[in-house]
Amino acid sequence: MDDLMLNQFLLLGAILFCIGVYGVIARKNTVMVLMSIELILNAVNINLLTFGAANGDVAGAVFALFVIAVAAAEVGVGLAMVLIIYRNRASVDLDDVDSMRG
Amino acid sequence: MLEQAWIIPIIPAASFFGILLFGKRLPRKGSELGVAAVGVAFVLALVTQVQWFQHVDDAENESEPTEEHAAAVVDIDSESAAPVQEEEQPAEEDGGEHASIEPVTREWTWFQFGETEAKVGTLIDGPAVMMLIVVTLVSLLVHVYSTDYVGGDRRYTHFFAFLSLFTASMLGLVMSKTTLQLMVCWELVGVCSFVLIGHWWEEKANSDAALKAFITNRVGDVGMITGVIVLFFAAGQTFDILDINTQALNGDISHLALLVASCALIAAVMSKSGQFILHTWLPDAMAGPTPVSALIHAATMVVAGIYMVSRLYGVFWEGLSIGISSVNLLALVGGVTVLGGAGLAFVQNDIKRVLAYSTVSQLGYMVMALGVGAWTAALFHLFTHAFFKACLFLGSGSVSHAVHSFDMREMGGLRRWMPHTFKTFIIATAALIGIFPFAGFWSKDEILAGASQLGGPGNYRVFMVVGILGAVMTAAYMTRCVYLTFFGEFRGHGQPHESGPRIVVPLWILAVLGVVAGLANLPSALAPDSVELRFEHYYEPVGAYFPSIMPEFAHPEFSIGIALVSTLIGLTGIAIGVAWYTGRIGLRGITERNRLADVGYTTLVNKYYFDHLYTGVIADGTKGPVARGANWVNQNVIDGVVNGAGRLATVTGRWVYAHVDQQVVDGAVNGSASAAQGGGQVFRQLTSGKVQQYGALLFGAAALFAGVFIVFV
Amino acid sequence: MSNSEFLNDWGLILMVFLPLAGALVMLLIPKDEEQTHRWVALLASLAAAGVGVALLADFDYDNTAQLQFVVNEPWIDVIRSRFVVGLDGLSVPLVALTLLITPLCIIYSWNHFPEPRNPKAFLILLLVLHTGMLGTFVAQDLILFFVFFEVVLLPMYFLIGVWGGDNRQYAAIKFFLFTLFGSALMIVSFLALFFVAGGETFVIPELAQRISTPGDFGIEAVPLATQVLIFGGMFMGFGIKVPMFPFHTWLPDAHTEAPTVGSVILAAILLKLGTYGFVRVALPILPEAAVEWAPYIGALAVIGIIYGALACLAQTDMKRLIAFSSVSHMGFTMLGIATLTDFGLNAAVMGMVAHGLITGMLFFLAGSVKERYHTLEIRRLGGILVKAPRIGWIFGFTALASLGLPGLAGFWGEFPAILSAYEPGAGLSEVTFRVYMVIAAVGTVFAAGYLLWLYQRTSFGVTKEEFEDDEIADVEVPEWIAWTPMLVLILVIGVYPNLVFRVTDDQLAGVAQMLTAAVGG
Amino acid sequence: MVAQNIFFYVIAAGMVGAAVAVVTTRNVVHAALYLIAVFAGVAAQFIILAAEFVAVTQVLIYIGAIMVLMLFGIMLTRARIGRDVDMTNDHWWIGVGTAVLLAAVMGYALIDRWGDDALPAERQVNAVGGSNTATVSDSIFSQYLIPFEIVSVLLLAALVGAIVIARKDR
Amino acid sequence: MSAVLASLAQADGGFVRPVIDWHALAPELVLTAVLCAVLVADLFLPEDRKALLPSLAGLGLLAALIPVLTLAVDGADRTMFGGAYAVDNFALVVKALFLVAGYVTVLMSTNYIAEGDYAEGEYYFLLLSSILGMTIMGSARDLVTIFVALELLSVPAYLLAGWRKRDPKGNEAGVKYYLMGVFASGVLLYGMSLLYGVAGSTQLTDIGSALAGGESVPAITLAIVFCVAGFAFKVSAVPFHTWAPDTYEGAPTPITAFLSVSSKAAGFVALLQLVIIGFAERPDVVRPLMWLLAALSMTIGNVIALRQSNVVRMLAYSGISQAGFMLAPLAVMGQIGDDMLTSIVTYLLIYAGMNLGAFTVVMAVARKTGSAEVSSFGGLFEYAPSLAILMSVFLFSLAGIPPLAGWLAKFVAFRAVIDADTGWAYGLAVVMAVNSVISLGYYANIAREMWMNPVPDGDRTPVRVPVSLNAALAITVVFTLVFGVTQWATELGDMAQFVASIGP
Repeated sequence: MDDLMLNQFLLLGAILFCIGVYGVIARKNTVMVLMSIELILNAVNINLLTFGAANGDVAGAVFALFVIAVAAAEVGVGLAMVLIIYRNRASVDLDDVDSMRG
Repeated sequence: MLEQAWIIPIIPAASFFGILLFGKRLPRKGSELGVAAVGVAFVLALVTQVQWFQHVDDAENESEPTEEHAAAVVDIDSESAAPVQEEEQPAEEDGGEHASIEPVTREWTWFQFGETEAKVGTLIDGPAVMMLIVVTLVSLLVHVYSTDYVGGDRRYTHFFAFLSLFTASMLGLVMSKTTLQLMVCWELVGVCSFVLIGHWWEEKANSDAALKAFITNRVGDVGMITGVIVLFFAAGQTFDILDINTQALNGDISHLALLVASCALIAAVMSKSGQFILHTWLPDAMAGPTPVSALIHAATMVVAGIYMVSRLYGVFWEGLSIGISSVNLLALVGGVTVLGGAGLAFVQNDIKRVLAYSTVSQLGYMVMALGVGAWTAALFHLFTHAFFKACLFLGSGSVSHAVHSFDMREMGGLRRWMPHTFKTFIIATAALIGIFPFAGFWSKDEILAGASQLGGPGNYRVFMVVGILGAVMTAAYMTRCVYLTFFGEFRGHGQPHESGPRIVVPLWILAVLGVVAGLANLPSALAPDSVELRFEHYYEPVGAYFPSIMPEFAHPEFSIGIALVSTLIGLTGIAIGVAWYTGRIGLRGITERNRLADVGYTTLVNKYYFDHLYTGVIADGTKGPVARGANWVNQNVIDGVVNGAGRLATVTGRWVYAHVDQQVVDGAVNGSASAAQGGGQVFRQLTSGKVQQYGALLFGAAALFAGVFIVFV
Repeated sequence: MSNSEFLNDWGLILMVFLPLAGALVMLLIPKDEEQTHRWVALLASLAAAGVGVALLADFDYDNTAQLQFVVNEPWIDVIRSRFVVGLDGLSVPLVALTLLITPLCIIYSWNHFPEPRNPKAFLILLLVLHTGMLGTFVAQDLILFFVFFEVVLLPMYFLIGVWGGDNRQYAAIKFFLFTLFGSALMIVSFLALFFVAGGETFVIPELAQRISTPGDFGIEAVPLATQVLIFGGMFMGFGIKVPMFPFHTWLPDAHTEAPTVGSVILAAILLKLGTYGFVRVALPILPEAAVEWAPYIGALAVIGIIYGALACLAQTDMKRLIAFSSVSHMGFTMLGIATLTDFGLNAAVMGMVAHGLITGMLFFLAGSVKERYHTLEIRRLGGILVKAPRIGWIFGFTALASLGLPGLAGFWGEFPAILSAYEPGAGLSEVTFRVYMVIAAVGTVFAAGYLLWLYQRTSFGVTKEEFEDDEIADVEVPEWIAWTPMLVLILVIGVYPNLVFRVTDDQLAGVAQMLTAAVGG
Repeated sequence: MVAQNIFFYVIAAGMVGAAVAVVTTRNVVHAALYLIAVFAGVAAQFIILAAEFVAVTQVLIYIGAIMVLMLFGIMLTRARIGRDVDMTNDHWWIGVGTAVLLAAVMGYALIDRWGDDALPAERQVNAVGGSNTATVSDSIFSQYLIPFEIVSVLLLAALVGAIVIARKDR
Repeated sequence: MSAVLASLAQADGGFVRPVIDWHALAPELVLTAVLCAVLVADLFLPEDRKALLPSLAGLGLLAALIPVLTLAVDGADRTMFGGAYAVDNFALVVKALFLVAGYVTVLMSTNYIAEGDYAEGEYYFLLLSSILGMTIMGSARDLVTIFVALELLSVPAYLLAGWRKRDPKGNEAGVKYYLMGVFASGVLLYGMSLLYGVAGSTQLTDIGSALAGGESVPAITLAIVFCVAGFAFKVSAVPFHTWAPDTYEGAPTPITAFLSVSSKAAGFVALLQLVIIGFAERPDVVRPLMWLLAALSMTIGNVIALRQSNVVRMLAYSGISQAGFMLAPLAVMGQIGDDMLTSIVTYLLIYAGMNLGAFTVVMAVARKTGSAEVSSFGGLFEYAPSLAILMSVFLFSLAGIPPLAGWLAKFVAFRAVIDADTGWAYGLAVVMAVNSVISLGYYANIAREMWMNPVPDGDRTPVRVPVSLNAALAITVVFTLVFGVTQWATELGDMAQFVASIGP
């Protein structure tokens, strides 16, 4: 193994992605869920840059930059939602947020 | 007028609408309209009659020179190996007899399918003319009679309206050119009978009777429809009666088709003409007003079946191979009916029901006659029977008018109060029993003769025996009927009285006809040429469309033996009554001399003679074996079957509706609906409200789809 | 001449859409001016009828097989659907029937609207229905046909659901779902047909040509299996509408619950859409498939005849009984169609007209009885003839007509149907159909049975004591006006059936020949 | 090269461990800190992939901005600082299942497609006299101009909206 | 100074200034201008003049429609950035759809927002930015652009969904929509990254050619499935539908309408671009996938809808099943040519009209009854006949009863599917047929309430409908009626073709 394989990055990304998925499903605290989402997005970024490097162009990098920017925006929105929920029900447990169903 | 015959049914039809629309406003509540219409129809019928005679005579006169036809006929005749015929039918007469008398026809297109045209029109020939007279005459008399009889009835007007409609449809039936038209009128008369039987529909019994009549007839109509359809296609898509007959006789139609058709049509005859086993509606139909019974259920409508057979005789002739067989369905049905009907007449207490069953058995005679090939005899009997049976019915009506009941147990001794009714009734009875020289004698005699002489090997002798038996029974039950009604003591209440002229006059007219009608067909043996066999001469449709061109077709010859036998038979039947009657007088003589004996004997008489003669001789002698059995069968089996069928249908209907329709069929539908709802309930679990489970579903589904497609694509 | 020019170009369109126009006008009139609404509705329907009469007068009866007054305009190009309407021998009787019935219904409901009254909505729906029905009978393009075919659903749904009886909502939705199910499959088969025929046109005659002679249009012949499947879809669509056993269960409910006028139109015209569809669409376009299906259709038809009759015998409700009698009667019509013969088809069309008049009339009567006695329980009725003799007599007359009495219209629907079953069209088993014939003939006995039994129980006898002393009005003026034409027609057609046969025959003979040709006969 | 590999695996191991810790630890703040570790690792990997600019952005935005936001969120929602008994809900096993399934599918797909592709040794996109950074900027302002402009609107919208939502109105 | 800049620019010749077709960008530019204007105006307008904001927003949308029309008249297909951004007929049609639908949404919102105490300016600002995202989505032919546009139309939507922030249901709606949205974009991004990896380019056309040929390798399948899943979430197709009912119920009704129409349409637009341009050569994956999604959405959406007692939730599920109908033609991709695109776009146009209309009536009724329960519609026909009639029109149009527009939509869908003439296609057609019947069940249920049931509380005071709602109703009902009997909808759908449509 003298030079870098594409797959080691991709698999790393995949693993992060899956861990993130586990996080968003299993975590109770909404903020934790947001963190897990970030894991997912980072996994994607790794993919993008890996492919970028492999293809030898910068589209991947650019894409990653956009993802990062968007992620920032989303986190902002998400935290706003967390706050408002917290304000209305004094809890950030997603389990409690199920007044509508069926 | 032969051309314009269509006018005749139109007139009463018009009067039907007339009466319906403004009958109520007329002074006599519309009856005058009906009477007038039928009167005119009668006159026109007479005119037609006369013109037809001329037509026939002309046909003969010009048929003399036309050799080839005559020749043809002659050589047919010569090889027709009926020895009977050879000797007693002079050749010149043959020529006359067999000169093809073309019927006068007229037709219009009714509607067409593609190239097939359904026609409607008039077919005027012997039988038609004869029926025209019978129908219009009896109808006229009944109309007159009814003005008195149903006077003051709440539906007086409607009564006459439907009498008119009936007359119209019956006339239409007799002059039908096509089987389709025949069928239409056939149904129409059925409806009229339905309406008139149910005339007093307030009592359920009456409406029941009406329904029974109509539905039983519908059963027969299945046969009618089938027969007509089979003939229609078998004869190359035509309804035309003449065509069908001709083709049937020329062998253009397969024997099978003819057989099927005639069997089907026999079913129709059974229902319409009250033959066993579809006869049960006829006695019930007596629920209707008596004039109706006289007109529809004795004189005219019920003979529609016989008339239809006589119309399509070619079909039956070939289909049942009447000419060469010695037993066939038609004759069989007739024979059974003769005996069955007669037997049942014994056990009735309702005078009209007696007459009804007697009608049944008389119709049986006619059917039997047709079955054995005695065409003329059948129609002749139809002719005479119409008069005297109508007379009997009207008589019974007159009686009931007097005693307000039809139950013979509430009558008796009426001869003192109702001389006219009595006399006419006696005459008619004599005619029915067939006493020389009354009408019935001649016609019945011809039938017996036919049964004995016609047909293939061995002839139809069986049916002659049947006929003779029937004659005995007829005599017997009529005697009983007459005795219970007119002799003995009056057992009813109130003061009986003779009916008014509008009732009596028709009675007399019919009675007279009941005497003289028989003279219409004097056998050649007994009469000069000028008057012999006039009926046969003028009314038998000779020509290509009639079996007369077939070698086997022949006329029975008057045989003195049968005549005597039948007369004796009749007399025996009466003898019983007479003997017993005179015996009663003798006894009364004694009682006048001896009080004690008087007491003893009167009781003895009133019990003994009555019981002995009535119960012992008549009942045990005849009713016992035949009638009681027949009656039991009739009430429990046949009637049971007929009514049971109805009840069965209803029950089945209920079951099907409750279990199949509402549960299976409908259930399936509603079931699927609720299934969908249930599915909805299940799938609602997907949206549990927990967003993280949504997420799990999202990621999981994505992964799952990806996996599935990776594997399977 | 310009007059007939105008008729040619605009006659049909006017006739079809005048009622709709009337409805739009009524939308603008405030709700409480009921009198105005009545008149507008009546005039609209009469105007349509007037145009219709003009058309029928101008109609060339010597070649009824020919489409006349054809209007052929592009409509929805993208899906290759054109606006094609035209009259021919098959349409004329049904159009005439429709034009007759609707005004009569409006008159009948003149001053007794069912609860909740609201004449405005009621009449508007009636007019929309009118347009839908007329359109269906003149449309010559499958899509147009389908649209009109479906347009009638909504108004009828509301008529039943809003103005109906106690169980109206169930009945209404059942009617709606059943019919929609049928039409959903039907449209699928229409499309399949469209594509197998080269995806060029929806116009019925053209499609027929394309299927019959694919060579001329450069498309490959349609395999029989495909045709049979497509026919199956149409069968569902039309069969449910007819309705054929076992798809009939919506009918009794709908009829029983619907307001009088609703039942009348349902029985008189809506049911005909199904049978008409068979004759107009299914048979000409897919003759071979028709031959394949005919025995089964015939079987279902005779089952329907007997089954409906049996169900009738079980009914305790007058209206429901009449409804089931429809199942039985339409069985005759379908039998006629199933024979694929000239006779049979003629019988079918005659059967449609006759059944329309007669059963429509029966429902009118049922409505009037319900209005007077406030019940249709057969047990509670009785002696109508005593209380209201005229109604009683008319009822009797209609019942007789309904049981197929010769000399009245009903007979000409039944007898030729039975007749035709004796010699079915080319490629059909005679034995099978002769069996059908006998069964159908037996069915006539049942018909007499249940109808007369109904009549006996309701009209004969004496009035039940519960109605002993309340006043039962006899026929009223609007009823006279509404009924007389129907009664007269029942009689006239009965006496002179050629009124209908003459119009339909050429057309149907053509169809029959097509069917014969299809099986290479 | 080998150095890079060692470098990679060390960091990767750290990242995975930290990530697992993020989704398992019972302490919110610890989770946040572990997340920072992951982000840092990601930035390091970017360096290996010769995407310096992205790496820098990663550090600036994620660690500098997003994580701070996160911590603010944690504070504002007064989540208990320190161990919290139930940070994972009862349905965690669903998570496990889903994650495993995903991992299987992804792993198979990736290995199947890029089983033994190596990254090019020279990962600089050789634009004329420029570095990746230059190329990135070029393409952002030419090829990806429109997304770039949109993102600005997006950020504005997110900002405004977040404020409106989160704001306590009087 | 400028010289320095110039020299800098010279320094590397790598940068070539992109050519920008301003006309092609005009609609978006107008929108951007308007949304900024709204934001600013909101700052300076006094409380009592806020009513101007909706008018401003509405006018802005109509203004943005003008360049769309001019472009349509001009007719030339325009592409920029090497095909990353295309203004072709498809783009124009969908842009017009988004703008008009947006306008109706504004009309719906006017009174609703003004009367509740919501932040008004920001509301319209976010609404407009979301619409901006959609219009850009119409032209995006490049993964990055698609992604960013998607986020631009989603993020404001998340916020708007949670706009009723004092109402716990409002928050719940927001957070659920937000989280699911983010999950979906995660999946989508991963898929996109794989696509980029496979194709080496973010341009759809390149991807299309890169995916062409041979068997699909797992990575490509994975990428396709993930991308489709990402947008299946947007169009709320089963099993990615779970957010829809809750969000619809909790969000402000105008936003619900907006989500159920515009954002669903945007999802379809993206999906169409991806599938028709990008995945054109991979029917072996797309067809079964779409078949599955369509069948599931139709059936499950319908049967659940049967059980709903809340009109809005019912409409949500009905929207899910309608999405199934719209997906159906994709299940025969590549077998029927352009008819597929035509049918879907037609369906979108018609669906927008009737669904917006239905929601408008729901709002109008809620103004009186204050509830969206089915029972609250009882006896509507008695006291508000016109509303009842309109609602019936929309509902039965949704059910696909001729001659209302909905039948044409369903018809073109049927037509496209059956055109394929394969066993699977006919199977799908039958599923569609059965479902169109089931759907009638719940649509007619509401009609039943309105026409056949008594007023629940006996309160027969007529409903006062503000002018803006009337306008919305007028627009939608005209569309619903006219599209049904004319060929305009289908013509538009037929017109909407890609400039770079490389599908067979």
